Amino acid sequence: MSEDLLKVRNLTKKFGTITALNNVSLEIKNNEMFALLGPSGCGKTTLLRIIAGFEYPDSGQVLINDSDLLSIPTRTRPVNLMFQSYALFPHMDIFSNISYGLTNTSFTKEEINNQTNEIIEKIGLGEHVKKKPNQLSGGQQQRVALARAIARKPKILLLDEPLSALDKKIRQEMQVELKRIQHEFGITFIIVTHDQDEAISLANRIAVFDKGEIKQISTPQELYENPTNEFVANFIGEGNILKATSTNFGFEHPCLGKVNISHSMGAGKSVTILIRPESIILSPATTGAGQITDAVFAGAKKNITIKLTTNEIVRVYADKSANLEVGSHVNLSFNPQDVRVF
Amino acid sequence: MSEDLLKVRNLTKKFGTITALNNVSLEIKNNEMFALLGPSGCGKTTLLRIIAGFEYPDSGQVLINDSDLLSIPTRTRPVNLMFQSYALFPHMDIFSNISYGLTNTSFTKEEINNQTNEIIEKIGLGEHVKKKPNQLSGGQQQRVALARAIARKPKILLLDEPLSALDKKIRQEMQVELKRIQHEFGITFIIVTHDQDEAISLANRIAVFDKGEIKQISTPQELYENPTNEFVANFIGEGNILKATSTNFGFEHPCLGKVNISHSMGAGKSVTILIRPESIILSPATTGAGQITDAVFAGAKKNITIKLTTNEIVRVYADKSANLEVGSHVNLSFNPQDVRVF
Amino acid sequence: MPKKINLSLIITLVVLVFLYLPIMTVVGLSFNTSSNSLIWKGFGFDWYQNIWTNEPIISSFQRTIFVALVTTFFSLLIGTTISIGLNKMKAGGFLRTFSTAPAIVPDLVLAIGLLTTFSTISLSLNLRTVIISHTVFCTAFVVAIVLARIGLMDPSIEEASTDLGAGPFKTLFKVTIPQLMPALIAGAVLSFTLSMDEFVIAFFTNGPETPTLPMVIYSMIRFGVTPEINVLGTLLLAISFVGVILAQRIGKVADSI
Amino acid sequence: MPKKINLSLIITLVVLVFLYLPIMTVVGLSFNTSSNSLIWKGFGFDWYQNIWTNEPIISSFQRTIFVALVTTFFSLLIGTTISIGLNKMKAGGFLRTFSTAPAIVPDLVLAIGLLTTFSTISLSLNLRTVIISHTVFCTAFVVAIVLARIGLMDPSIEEASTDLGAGPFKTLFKVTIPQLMPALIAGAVLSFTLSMDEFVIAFFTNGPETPTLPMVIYSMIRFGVTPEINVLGTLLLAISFVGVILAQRIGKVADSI
Repeated sequence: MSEDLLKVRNLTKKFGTITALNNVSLEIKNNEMFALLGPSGCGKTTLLRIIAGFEYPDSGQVLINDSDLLSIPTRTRPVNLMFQSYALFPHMDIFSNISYGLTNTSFTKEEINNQTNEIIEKIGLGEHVKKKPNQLSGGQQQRVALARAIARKPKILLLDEPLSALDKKIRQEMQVELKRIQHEFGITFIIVTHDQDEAISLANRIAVFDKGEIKQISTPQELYENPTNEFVANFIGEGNILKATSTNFGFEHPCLGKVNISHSMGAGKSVTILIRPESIILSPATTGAGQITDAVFAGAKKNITIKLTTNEIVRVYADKSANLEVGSHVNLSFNPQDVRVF
Repeated sequence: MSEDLLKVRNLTKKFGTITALNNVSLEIKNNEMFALLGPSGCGKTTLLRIIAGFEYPDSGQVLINDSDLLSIPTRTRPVNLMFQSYALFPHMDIFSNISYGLTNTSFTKEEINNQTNEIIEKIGLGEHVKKKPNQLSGGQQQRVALARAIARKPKILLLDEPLSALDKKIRQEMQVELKRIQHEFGITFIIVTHDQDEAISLANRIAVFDKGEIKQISTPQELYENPTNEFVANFIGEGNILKATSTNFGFEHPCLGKVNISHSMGAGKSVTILIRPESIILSPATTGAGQITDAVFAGAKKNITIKLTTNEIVRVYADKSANLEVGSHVNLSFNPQDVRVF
Repeated sequence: MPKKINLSLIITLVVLVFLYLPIMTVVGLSFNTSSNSLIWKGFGFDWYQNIWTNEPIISSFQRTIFVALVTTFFSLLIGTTISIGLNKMKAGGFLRTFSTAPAIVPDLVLAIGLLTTFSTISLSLNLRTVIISHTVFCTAFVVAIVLARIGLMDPSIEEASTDLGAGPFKTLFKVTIPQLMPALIAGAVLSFTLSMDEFVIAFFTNGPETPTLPMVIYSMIRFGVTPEINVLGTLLLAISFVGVILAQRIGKVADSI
Repeated sequence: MPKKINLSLIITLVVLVFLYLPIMTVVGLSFNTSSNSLIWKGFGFDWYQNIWTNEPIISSFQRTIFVALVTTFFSLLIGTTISIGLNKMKAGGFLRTFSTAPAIVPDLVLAIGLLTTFSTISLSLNLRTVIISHTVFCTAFVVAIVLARIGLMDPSIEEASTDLGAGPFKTLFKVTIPQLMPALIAGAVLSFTLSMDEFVIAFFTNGPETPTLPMVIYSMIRFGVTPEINVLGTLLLAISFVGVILAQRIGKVADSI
């Protein structure tokens, strides 16, 4: 038995002429917090629904502990789903919602009650057991959805956009809470989200999807620092994407000059470069590489927008005390190590 | 004539038993970008609608260039509104939408056409004049709404949540664009928003509203650095709000010790202190003031969540290379100058 | 800025009076104590009391209630089954339109069709044929109401039930039907009142020995509008309004649970 | 995971056939060349041709179209006015319910009320009284449709018109009415078909010299279902369906403009 809990192999799924998943493969380890991240329509939700059992792929395999998951009926898969809308049963009270999954097992009534009460205790819903879902706040409803989904002790909990409906303060609270519960119950979490902040703040590893394909699988930090393609560079964090020409030792850009980096893509090709806003240092100049078009106070820093002479827009995070006024000309410098070229 | 374009004096408006505005006064200068910021239901929209002429106050005055604005009928006020929903006329093409306001004047057809074309040119909508609103993207629709609202050359343009419906990339573009247009047309902008980022990135000055009252009027930087009350401290930027006891020279907190600051509120009182996440320095300790409960990668920095021994939650921005693991104990230090006490 | 006189309010009120005049006339005259319904003599419940001693009216009333109850039962059962079935089909747009279309078929055409069908299969006309006819008629309305409600239902709720291990029957009875309760109540009340008030179809598909209340009223009116007719009209009206208001209230309560 | 046999689809189809049987019978038999409508002789348009030479039918058909057109005009005018008026009133919940309520009043009750009202004010019964009656009946439907559409309209759009200097009439004709166009078309089509098909109210409020088509069909059916009746039923059905489909299409096109 390998250390991978779930293996997805060459999964393809089409809806009519639309290819939702195109030959997707990935492995998820036991006890991981794994995120499927991508814009809407990228296929991440289709993969989630295939794992949950609501869709069936056209080809490919899904293995759980090296045995076939797809042949297990939806009802009995060792997988549960926390829906984006929570999908609580509005006519049942909180206790009945949470115990619902257990009533579909061979447990006795007493066992069901004990297990339900234990989960209610652990998730901190004790005072709400007799209420109906619409009497609870959004954050509380999410706790109920979470409790209901883990009540059957699944091997994998699927979470569909778990933080998207919550406001900022409760988001931060739930983020810590989800990690605590994952740790306490020892369940592998697969999170589907379109929001990079949600993925980065929750997951150990992230698979970035685009148009039914995986663009990169890695840790949040690695995706930010070493994206392997322009899509990931653009999607994760804020980045300046510029058009340049490759040289034998790096690249050349009209406003940034010749830059030597550790590897070359061969001379004379058109390349894309990525520089993060915090990697750029600005210096005033009488006629510089660009002109400041906007400078916005942002707490500990200033967000500077620069229009290069190539008409490209560059965003830079500067120190809040920096004397950078709208309209002034600046030159840009950076450490070549902080640049990525595709 | 004073330098203030608009003066609001002791404005009060009630809807049934709800007080939407309670004795509100403020002055807005010529050519300012002024934001009315506050949570929903704080009265900011009521003030906007009173200035536009869709509501009438119970008491108080609104003066424009020192003459009474409230006695001017809605139709002829030198004020126009850019609606949150854009409120474009769906059955008219873009040209007719933009020229609509001018057809309600004594201009000739030729003058109307010339002025409309000039605005279409300046706002960059040339290629869309024959299209219907629903054939345009969200960003383009907003440009049409903006063009339509400034076509009558109002003295004040009211903008209701101007960036809220746009996605992140177009937001940044429109933010620069709004500033350019305000500058080019020389119109005073009053922006209503519930989003502090929107207010901070657009406005020169911000009035922070809560429950029908103004809590503070100042520049974004001043609101962030020197909030005068807990509401503003909490609403603007991310901040740690802790409960402490005042001493003769400052305050005392169970986890932070005695801190001396420049002014005292008298000994033994219960006070609220504010420390921004970037002002705190963490140092590892065997048994510290708190324990790290979450550490999230966030590009150039790490967002650390700490649970103090008082059970208070503190958020800290640490360097991304800092060796701060979840579960480890830390002590907190900071420069007393960076603390605000209420 | 003084308030304008609200012209649109006045126009609206005048027009509403015009719309309600005929209905108010029926209700008002039902309390006339005169035996000539067009001459006002005084306010009283005389004719309401007289109605209870009129055997043909009372027995036709009982028949009408019986037909309405049985019709409601079958319409609800059939209509709900179709709605749930249609909802399961993804490409059901065409069938959806067709299952609610009988609601817009002219009564007269439906009546002719039913009469011809019954003649063809030699079914004798009596309350049984009225019940079949009313069920055809009311089912389309039940489908329209229940389908609209199913459309508002979060489809994840049924999926959640399956995800949590419930089989299709448990999901249907424990999750889907409780969700549809407001629509089922509204559909039942509508079927009941439609059947109660229905005249044209009943007239075509009923035998002469078992007239329903609208048929009795119709035969009475050939001799002019009598006070009994105003009383019966008011009663039918009251039942319809009470039904509709009840359906809305129960719907709201069921929604808020 | 093999696909299950779709039981719900089969049930739904069977029930739909049951619902449509009477309608299909009318349409099918209208193409029967036999003079006994219950015995199938062959497919043909014989009876459709015969209808055109039947003077009483043709003139009643013309009367019906005339009544429907005039009714549509007045219902739309009055219904739209009420709807816009009600929308302007903030606390119009009670009046709103009342302006659409006549749509749920039983036809028979409305018919009795109208007849009594006309008798009271000594208005002689002819096409004029039918038009008044149908207008009362159809206005409630127009209000229901137009009010629903106004509810979906962004109220900021009218405010934007005022903000940009337009007066109330310019706002009404340049902004509000174009917005309501899909509802106005739907209301017009519904009024027209309701008036066309309506039998009970016309029967009570019309004079004997000017019968409408449903009245002629009704008087013919006393002698049994004849082939002409099937033809007329099919035509009424066709007009209703074409109207409803037309309204939906135009509504969608108007929406997408």
